Amino acid sequence: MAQRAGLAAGGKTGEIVAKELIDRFPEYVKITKVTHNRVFAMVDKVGLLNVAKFMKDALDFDHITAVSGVDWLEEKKMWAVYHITSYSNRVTAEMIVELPRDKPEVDSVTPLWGGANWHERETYDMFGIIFIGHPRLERILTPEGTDYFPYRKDFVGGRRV
Amino acid sequence: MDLSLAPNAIAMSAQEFLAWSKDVMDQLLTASGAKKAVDKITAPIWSWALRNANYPLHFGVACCALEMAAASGSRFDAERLGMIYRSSPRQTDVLLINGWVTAKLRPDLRRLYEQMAEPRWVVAMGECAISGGPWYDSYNVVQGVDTFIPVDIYIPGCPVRPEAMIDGFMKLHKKIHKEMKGTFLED
Amino acid sequence: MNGLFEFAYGLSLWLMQVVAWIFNFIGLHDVADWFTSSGVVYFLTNAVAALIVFIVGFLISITFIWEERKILGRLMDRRGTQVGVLGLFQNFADGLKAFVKEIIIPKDVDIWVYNAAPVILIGMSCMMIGLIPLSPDFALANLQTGLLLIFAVFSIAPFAILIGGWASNNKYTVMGGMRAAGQLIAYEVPLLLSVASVVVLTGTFNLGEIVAQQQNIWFFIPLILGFIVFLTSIIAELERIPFDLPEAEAELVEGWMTEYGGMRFGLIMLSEYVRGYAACSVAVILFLGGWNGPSFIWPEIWFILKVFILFAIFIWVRGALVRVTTKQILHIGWKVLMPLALVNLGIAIAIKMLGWL
Amino acid sequence: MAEMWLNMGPQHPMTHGLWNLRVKIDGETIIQAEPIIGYLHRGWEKLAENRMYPQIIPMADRLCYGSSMSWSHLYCSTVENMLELEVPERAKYIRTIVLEAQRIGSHLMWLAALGTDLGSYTIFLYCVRERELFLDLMQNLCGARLTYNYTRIGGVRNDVPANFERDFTRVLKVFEKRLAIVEALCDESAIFRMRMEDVGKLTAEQAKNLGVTGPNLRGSGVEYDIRKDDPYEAYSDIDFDVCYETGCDAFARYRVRVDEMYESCKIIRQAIKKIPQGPYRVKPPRTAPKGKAGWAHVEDPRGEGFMYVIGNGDDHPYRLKVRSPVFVSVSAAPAYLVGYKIADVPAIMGSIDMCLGETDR
Repeated sequence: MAQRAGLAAGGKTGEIVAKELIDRFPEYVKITKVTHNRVFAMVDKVGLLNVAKFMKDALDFDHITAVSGVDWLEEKKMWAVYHITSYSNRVTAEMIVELPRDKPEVDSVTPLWGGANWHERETYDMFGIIFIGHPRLERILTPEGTDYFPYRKDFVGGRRV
Repeated sequence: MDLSLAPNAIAMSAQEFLAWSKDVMDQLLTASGAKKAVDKITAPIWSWALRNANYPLHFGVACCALEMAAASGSRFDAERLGMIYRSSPRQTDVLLINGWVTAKLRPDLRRLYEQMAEPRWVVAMGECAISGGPWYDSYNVVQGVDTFIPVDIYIPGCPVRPEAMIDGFMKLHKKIHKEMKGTFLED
Repeated sequence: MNGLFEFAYGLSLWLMQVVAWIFNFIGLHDVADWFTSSGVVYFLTNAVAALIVFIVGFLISITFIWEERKILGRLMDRRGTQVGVLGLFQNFADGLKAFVKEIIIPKDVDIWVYNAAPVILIGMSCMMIGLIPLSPDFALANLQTGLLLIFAVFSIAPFAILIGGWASNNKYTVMGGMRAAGQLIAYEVPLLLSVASVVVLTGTFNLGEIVAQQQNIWFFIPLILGFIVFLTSIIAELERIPFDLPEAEAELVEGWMTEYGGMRFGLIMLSEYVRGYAACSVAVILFLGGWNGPSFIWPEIWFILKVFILFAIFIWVRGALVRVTTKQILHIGWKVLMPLALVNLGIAIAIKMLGWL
Repeated sequence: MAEMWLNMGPQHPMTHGLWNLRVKIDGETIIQAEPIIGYLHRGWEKLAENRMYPQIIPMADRLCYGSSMSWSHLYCSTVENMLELEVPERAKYIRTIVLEAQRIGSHLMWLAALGTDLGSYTIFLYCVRERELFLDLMQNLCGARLTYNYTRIGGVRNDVPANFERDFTRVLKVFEKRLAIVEALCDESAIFRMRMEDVGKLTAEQAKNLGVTGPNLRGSGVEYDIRKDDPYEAYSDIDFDVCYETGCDAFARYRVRVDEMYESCKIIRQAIKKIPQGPYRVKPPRTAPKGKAGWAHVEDPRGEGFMYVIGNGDDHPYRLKVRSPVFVSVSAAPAYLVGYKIADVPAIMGSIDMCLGETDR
């Protein structure tokens, strides 16, 4: 396939991706660590959608691996963590978006990557993070009528059923 | 024996008459001991048939479902014992629960159990079905299927090996042999 | 009167004479005379003959189930059922178990139609047993239109499946029933065309005469195309893999019989194999020379042997192939089988006109 | 026939595992599909937060019971990435061998399930029989048939048993012959091809956008394999091809998986030859630093497996996220199904390779 040939010709490595991101969005993106095929970045909540769009269209990041939530109870914040892979460049980027814990809301990236659909639904189900613009933000794993967000740190586990 | 209604038989509706006559026949048979005798004679036949035609429900839940599949493979060949998997609960005798049961699944499983025709048996296969197993502190896992369905045979193991599963079915056969239900399905 | 009826007549006469002797002994001479009157003996003769044919057909069908389990097991590198001697008793265990199972009638079913479907199926199957001669000596009736009647009875089954599926109040069963009807359209025409080629060759619908004309050459040699078409369509008729769409397990749970349990289910299963026996018998009669064979054993044995071998081929097909879909069976039926059947019919007409046979 | 909703599941022969496929059908044509999952959800990630690091390995085994080795390996390599722990060379090779053996076992189970879906019990039994060969090897290695609990943080639990090399070589020799028979049973059957070809079409663009990974992605013509493109363990030292098909249909996905089985045999043969001497395990630290994160992604038999772990300063993880490949494949079910017939559902969903334990977690 043509795609593998493209890699051999030398696509964008992690360093180039990081540089282009910083150049384009100096106010939103903060790169924490870069290797030749890994990029670690903190992205501001406001600019997430623009950054994601840029990454998809200009940097060929065509696959979203996962959307995860992290609940920092003591720091009173939440993380939405995006892992995005580029098939043509073989680079995986980690983008961390920090959200306030009392109002965790962030733009949905489902319109960009259809694969994020269920990941975001699951994160909503487990953490209560609301993804604005998601086509169908409903409970997915827990049974109907669940009134708690089980993966939040203030939810005490143990037997319930 | 209640024959007091007999003179009014003409005044009864057809259905009342049928119910009444069935009642009287029942009482007659029980009192004369005929029922018991028929039970005694036929019980071994039915028991043999029930033992050797145990159709489990084709229902894979989790890990043990793979071992269920392996048990019907050529090395273990559970069909030797007359275990033929059917997909419709109406046609099966054994509900084989081979995995953890969550809050979402519980009503469906209960319904499957109720759709099965008597005589039916439930086999809890693996730790999860017996007691919740490795998910003992989960908020969504039912801690043992015997909390909502009567279980006949427990097969421990995590996951259960095919040999153990076949052994569990042999134990079920023993249990059916002991029950010895007669034609009228009485003891 | 053929051998079967002679035997039945002898048996009933002997039976009635015993009864008559008892009544004579206690002095009721009128009753004894009535029992030995020709009407009673004639009636009993028919009943005994029918019973014998039914029992033989039933036993063959039951053995079919055993044969299927064992051969299928061997194809899959395992032993199959082991209940009783060589697994022969598995069918009896299945059948007896069906007696003790609770009778469940699901909510909101059309009870009359729901109960009628298995009865129609099993009744039709028993009728088919009666129509099949195992040899000239072992036949209930020697009908001039036997072949037509058999195929008429055969095509009742999809009707029973349709109404049974519809009455069960379940989406899967309705779809199963609809598929049975759709399948009927696909295979019935090539099936009857392939049968027609044999009728053209022999000029008769009488099963006995068709077999008699195969003394020298079995019809599957000149009509090999017809034989293939016939086998393919008859597998569709029996709803066996690869054409078991009405009960396609993977998509329709158990297909049209999803809601049937207990004895009804047992009857349905039995009727399936009885129809299998009938189908194999018709194939043997039409193409494989019926009961013709070297005369060192009885012709009935030859017939049964051929039937079992043919059914083994059906089992082999089942072991090797996967299921087709509705679209594909229509495709196969109209675009492959139909032209083949027509070509075969042409060959049959040519052979008849040129007088080669 | 009017349009109606049909529930296929949770108890349905098509669902290997436990899920519910709601399809809206017009006659027999699917016009809308909606998968419902969560019947096996047990809060795996929450439970992992209450366990010590080594205690999570057997739990990871039970994520996907069809390929438990690859999940426990994924967990271990995630924690190793977080701790920045270097695994000994010998352990890397042993892991490569068992992972590939697990891949073959998992693909065989998939082919078996596909066989029953299409109505052929023979394919099922042949595949289950051949799978026993690999289960025996694994049992020889670590004592268990299904959930191995074999990989450890920093290596593997025990060294390979005696005659390991001989047994593997013999099994592979037998297996390749037998796989050719099963392959012939499928490939040379016109009906099998009729069922599988031109159904469940998913173009490369769709597949990329929907996040479908693994053999399903490669069946859509995208040549991407983490083993090759982001190598872990000993894969970078081994010569193998990435199998892909451009058919984009169910048959292409079937071909990819069968080719991968042959390819795995090749990898195992090479790895066995190259396996170095030395220690098979290093001792990891008991605790992880607070707030330190690490992640790993591997080529699971079903697609891209991914885990993300954050340390808590003690011997429990603060957060452990699992990305399951099947979770995404199930979410793409409408794209696979809409426009095809009800009778194509088993062929399409069977070609995706479901495992609901990792989907619901």
